[in-house]
Amino acid sequence: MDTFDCYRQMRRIRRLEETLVDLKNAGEILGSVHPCNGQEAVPVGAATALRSDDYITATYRGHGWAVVAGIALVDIFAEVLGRASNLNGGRGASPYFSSPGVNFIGENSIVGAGLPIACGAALSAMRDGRAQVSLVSIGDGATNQGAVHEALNLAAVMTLPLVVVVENNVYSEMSPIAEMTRVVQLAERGAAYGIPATIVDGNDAAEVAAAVDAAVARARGGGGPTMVEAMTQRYVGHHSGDVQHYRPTGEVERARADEPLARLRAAADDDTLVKYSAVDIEVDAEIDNALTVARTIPEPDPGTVLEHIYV
Amino acid sequence: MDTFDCYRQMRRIRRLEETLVDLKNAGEILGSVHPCNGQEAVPVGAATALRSDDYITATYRGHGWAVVAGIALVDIFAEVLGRASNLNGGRGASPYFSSPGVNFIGENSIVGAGLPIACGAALSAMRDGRAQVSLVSIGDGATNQGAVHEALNLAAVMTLPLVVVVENNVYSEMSPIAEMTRVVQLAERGAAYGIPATIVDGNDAAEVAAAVDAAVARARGGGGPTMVEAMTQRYVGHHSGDVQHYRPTGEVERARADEPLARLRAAADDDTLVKYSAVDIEVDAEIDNALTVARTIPEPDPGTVLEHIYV
Amino acid sequence: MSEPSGSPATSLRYIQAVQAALRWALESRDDTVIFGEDVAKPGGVFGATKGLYETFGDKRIFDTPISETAMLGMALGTAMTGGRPIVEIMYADFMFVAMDQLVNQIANTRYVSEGRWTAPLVVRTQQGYSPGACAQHSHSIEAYLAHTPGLRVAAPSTAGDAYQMLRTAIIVDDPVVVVEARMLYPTRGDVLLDSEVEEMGGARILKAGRDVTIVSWSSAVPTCLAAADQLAREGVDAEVVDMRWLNPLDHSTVSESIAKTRRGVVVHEANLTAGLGAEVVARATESLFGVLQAPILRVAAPDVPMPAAPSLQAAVVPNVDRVVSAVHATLGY
Amino acid sequence: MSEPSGSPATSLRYIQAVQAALRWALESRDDTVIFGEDVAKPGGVFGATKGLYETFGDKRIFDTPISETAMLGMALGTAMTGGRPIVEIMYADFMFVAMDQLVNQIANTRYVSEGRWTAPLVVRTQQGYSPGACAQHSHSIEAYLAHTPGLRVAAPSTAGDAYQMLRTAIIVDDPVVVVEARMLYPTRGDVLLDSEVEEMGGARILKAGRDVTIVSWSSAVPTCLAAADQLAREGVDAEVVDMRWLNPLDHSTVSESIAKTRRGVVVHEANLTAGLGAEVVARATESLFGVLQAPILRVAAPDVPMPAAPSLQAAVVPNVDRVVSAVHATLGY
Ligand SMILES: Cc1ncc(C[n+]2csc(CCOP(=O)(O)OP(=O)(O)O)c2C)c(N)n1
Ligand SMILES: Cc1ncc(C[n+]2csc(CCOP(=O)(O)OP(=O)(O)O)c2C)c(N)n1
Ligand SMILES: [Mg+2]
Ligand SMILES: [Mg+2]
Repeated sequence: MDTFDCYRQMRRIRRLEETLVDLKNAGEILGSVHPCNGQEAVPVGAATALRSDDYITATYRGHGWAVVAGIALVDIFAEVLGRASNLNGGRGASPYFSSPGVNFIGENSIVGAGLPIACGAALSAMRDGRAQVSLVSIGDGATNQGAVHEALNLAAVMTLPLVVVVENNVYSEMSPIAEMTRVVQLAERGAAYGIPATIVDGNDAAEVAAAVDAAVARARGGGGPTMVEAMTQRYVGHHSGDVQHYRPTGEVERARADEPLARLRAAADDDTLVKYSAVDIEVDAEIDNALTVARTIPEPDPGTVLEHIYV
Repeated sequence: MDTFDCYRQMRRIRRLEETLVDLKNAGEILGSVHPCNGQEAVPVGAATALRSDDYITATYRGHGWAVVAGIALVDIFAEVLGRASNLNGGRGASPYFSSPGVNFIGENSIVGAGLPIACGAALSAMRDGRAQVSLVSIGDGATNQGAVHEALNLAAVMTLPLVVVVENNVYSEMSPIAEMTRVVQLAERGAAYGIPATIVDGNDAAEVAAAVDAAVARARGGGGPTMVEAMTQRYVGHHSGDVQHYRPTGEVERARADEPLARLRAAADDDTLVKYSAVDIEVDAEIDNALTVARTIPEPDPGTVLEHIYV
Repeated sequence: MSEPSGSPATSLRYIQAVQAALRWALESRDDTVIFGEDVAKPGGVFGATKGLYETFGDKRIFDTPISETAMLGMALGTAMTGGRPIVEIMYADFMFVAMDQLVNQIANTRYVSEGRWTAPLVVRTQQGYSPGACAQHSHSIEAYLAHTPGLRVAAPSTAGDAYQMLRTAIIVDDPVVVVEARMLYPTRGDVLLDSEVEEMGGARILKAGRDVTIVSWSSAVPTCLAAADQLAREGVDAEVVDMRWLNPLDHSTVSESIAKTRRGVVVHEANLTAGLGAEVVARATESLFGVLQAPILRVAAPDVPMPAAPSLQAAVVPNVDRVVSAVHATLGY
Repeated sequence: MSEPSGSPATSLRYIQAVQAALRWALESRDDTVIFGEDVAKPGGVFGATKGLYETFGDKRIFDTPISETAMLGMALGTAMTGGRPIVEIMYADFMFVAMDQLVNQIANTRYVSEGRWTAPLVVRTQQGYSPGACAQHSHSIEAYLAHTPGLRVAAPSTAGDAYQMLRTAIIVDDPVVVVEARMLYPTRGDVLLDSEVEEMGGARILKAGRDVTIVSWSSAVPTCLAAADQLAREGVDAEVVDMRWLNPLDHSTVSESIAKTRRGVVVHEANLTAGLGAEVVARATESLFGVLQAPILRVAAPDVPMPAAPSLQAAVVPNVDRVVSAVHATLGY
């Protein structure tokens, strides 16, 4: 992946999240927003290894995955704003939207629950013979949920074409993962299922891409599931209202210095920086446009509230 | 533990199970019976490491554990026969009885569900400062249940005084564990929680005793949980009515030749065999007496059916 | 309901009817796949899937670990992406270890996506007490299911319905939980193997009557029929309605029947409080207020877990006497 | 209910009242222990446990992994062996991942052991929609709980009750699920901090009236009070009953009230079908048949998952207009 494309995609996600948090703070969004600022390199890197017909399953912190899956910004804005969006018509909102059109199985607001569902997409992939894979992202804390255990074992025993990305941002809401398990790296759990597991720098899109690429190749080739633990940090709160009183002094600052966009900028020469700034301007415009259009979309018609519960 | 005591206790469990299966086949027991024939060395060995105030949690295949916990045979018979027993008044039956008097937290008919509960007993043990431990037995198949995963991680992270005995009898109902997970030994999963795990010959009471003793010592000393995987086999069906069509030719015969009582007999000299036979006669009498008394106990009074639902 | 076809009925046991419907599914639809614990090579602990593995192989039916949450989640993911999974949860009691996938995932899929996803899956399970079975193998769970919008719920009481309703469940694009009745597995009935697949829904009047309407489903139906027989000997002409589908709930058949008899009794094995019987009562009372000659009464298990001892079970499970007494009570108003 | 003590009432928010009750528990009983996700060092995502870790330390309150099944199971095992755990399940929706421990384990413990074990534990959770919250964070789960014999269920609607009922839940030896109402967390009320701990159970008449009885609980109570205000302005004198405890269910207060008004409406945020409202209707109708001037009506969420968009939520959650209309309907009979 070209560095500028990578920068652009990460910047797009970053600005989406920042804008959503602004909207939330302004009272324009009423539900909760769980931004992924700092973690953008994970979806952006991973996506380079995927085909458009692969399946993606994410969590409430899933806007980055939605963007790389190919969902239009306007649809995300509209959905999160509670409008009659093309995504879920406002029924899902920030933490629980999905899109069959781009095989985005969806976000999930029950910790760990996406993994079993992703196994199902993987089963379809295996059955349909088109060598699709099913990629699922979960958090570090989710690895302590029973659903995750059951699904990992099932995926291994069935040799499902599944790629499990554990976004280890070292916190589950306000609790450090280090206090919630005795293993140092969650990748150590792969062995408990016979699943190969790698640890990558989750703030380095290229490193994520390489690991996911290997995992995807393995899955497409019938080799079964792989776990990729991406070490990263959100430098923002768990949700928009989280003031992060639980983080030790300096930690957030260090995370800010090390986040993927900051890294790219730090490594860039002057020419590149100029180009990045040009991208920034383009992305800002894109975001503004998307939001402007989203705001024109009406709220869902209450008269439709009983529709679509059954076929 | 003295070999004769060991033999006697195993024989007691064996004859209990055989008698219960006879009663079931005769229609005197209506619910299901899951005998542990072949696995007796596990509870008998483990119990040598326990104090009477330690907690034991078992599964539906828990009669051996009940006996070593100190529950009288007559109470077990009465409970399983559906009488107004001293155990649970007939409300629990073969797969779901318990006894606070001997800290037998109880059997459980939901696979894996006993482990979280055993964590609770371990938490009480930790809080009460009397260095009790909580021992829990689960089957091989149970290790794929979410509850087991969550509880193992929790026990590890809380350093609970818990001993987890995995009775690996290589089948879950009719399915071989080898087809249900990619790990060869379930003890390999200990590492996923930072729990030390050992594998023992589950048909050798002394070997079980040594491993459980070490685990108990660790737990009493504040060292946290240990997993002991006891390799064993039931040479009988999953429940009394299971004809074991799923077992490869010769497997049951080999299991019969290797079961703990057969082993002891095979290793015994003539003198010992005579003594064993004497034990057999005593145990048979004990069983007969217990059953005779149990049969005199009336059925529970239907007039009490609404009692004891709340305090 | 569709017309019976020309072919003659076959007498099958309930469990064999289930098996026939599953075989039909694998034969007639490539998108179906069956999985669960011990369902493939062993053929199912109750034999519901016997012989299917041998015929269809492990691409169509396979055994899973003891991981109900993973099973239901996988069913959902498969159903969202072109498959039509049929999962067996061995006992209804085990649904509780996987309840999140049912309530928070499967049930939400279509509604929350505004109809963009569908989840055409079937969860087969069986419920109820049996003599000596413990509390953890005796739950009747239909009220938990019926209180969960987004799920369809089928509760067949006969071999014929076990076949027809399971086929319907497989065909429809909504997620359906088919709650079979373990105690009825050995019972025989006429099965129309070659008939058309029926539409979903619809209660059935099993016995017409003028004096009182007895509504039930699942394991309680034979009890109600026996009670109607006994009542007939006393000269009371009871109408017996088998709800069959608990979602959609065929309120109109119930209320038409009670509109005629002006008296009703609802019977279920699940415990009384917040059971589905209350819903039937509340709806029928609302629509028939003024018509009713007596309150619609309920016969259900009292609010206790199921004790294992047969002498206690007999005091919990609705029986003919209790149904007859309830009918007498409504007639005595 | 106990007499208010001499000390004056303190005005607290609902969530502060919960906090006060938890502090009281840790102070007054050595056997209590609190655990849950983010409850100790972070003080709880809603602040219910704020400051307790600092005062009582990690032997009395600690954080757990995201493992609700392990949490509830551990609570049970602790309660069986001398402890008195108070567990927080952050959102009621997450109960479904751990439903087995609630339904098959905790609820059975006392009954199946014929009273030999007790399980004196409290599961605190909070439920209901809030503006923009998704379907997986909006469930009202009381019917699932009330249909499970062996569990006590508390659903306080005021700060005062949040304090009193939680203290009662902690003291009683039955397992109690206390279902708090997230939308009411910021609301203020009078709390009698130094009062005696109340007995378990008992509905409360919040407003006396002669024309109709409106029964509700939890988040629906303020809606019903507002509806009663509006009705009063029209000259309709509604009696408003807050059920408070859903198990034990205080049927006698409800039926005495309806016996007087001869008309009733039951209101809850949970969805209609097989909701606890049906139970209230079925029981009251049975005991008051002949007295009732109209069928007891229900106002509840329609049978859909909760949509996130506020415009749709407004069409789902019971509101004053819907309650008033239902009252009009019963009066129009
Ligand atoms: C079953 C369940 N339990 C608890 C929660 C509440 N909750 C939401 S997010 C979260 C933390 C998850 O942490 P992690 O898996 O590390 O993901 P992250 O938020 O860091 O991306 C918790 C506990 C939930 N949504 N679902
Ligand atoms: C949650 C749950 N799922 C399924 C079952 C049905 N079941 C009862 S025993 C059993 C096999 C358990 O195997 P294992 O853990 O190896 O124990 P074993 O029977 O061999 O002692 C199964 C699947 C159950 N009781 N609970
Ligand atoms: Mg995290
Ligand atoms: Mg086994």
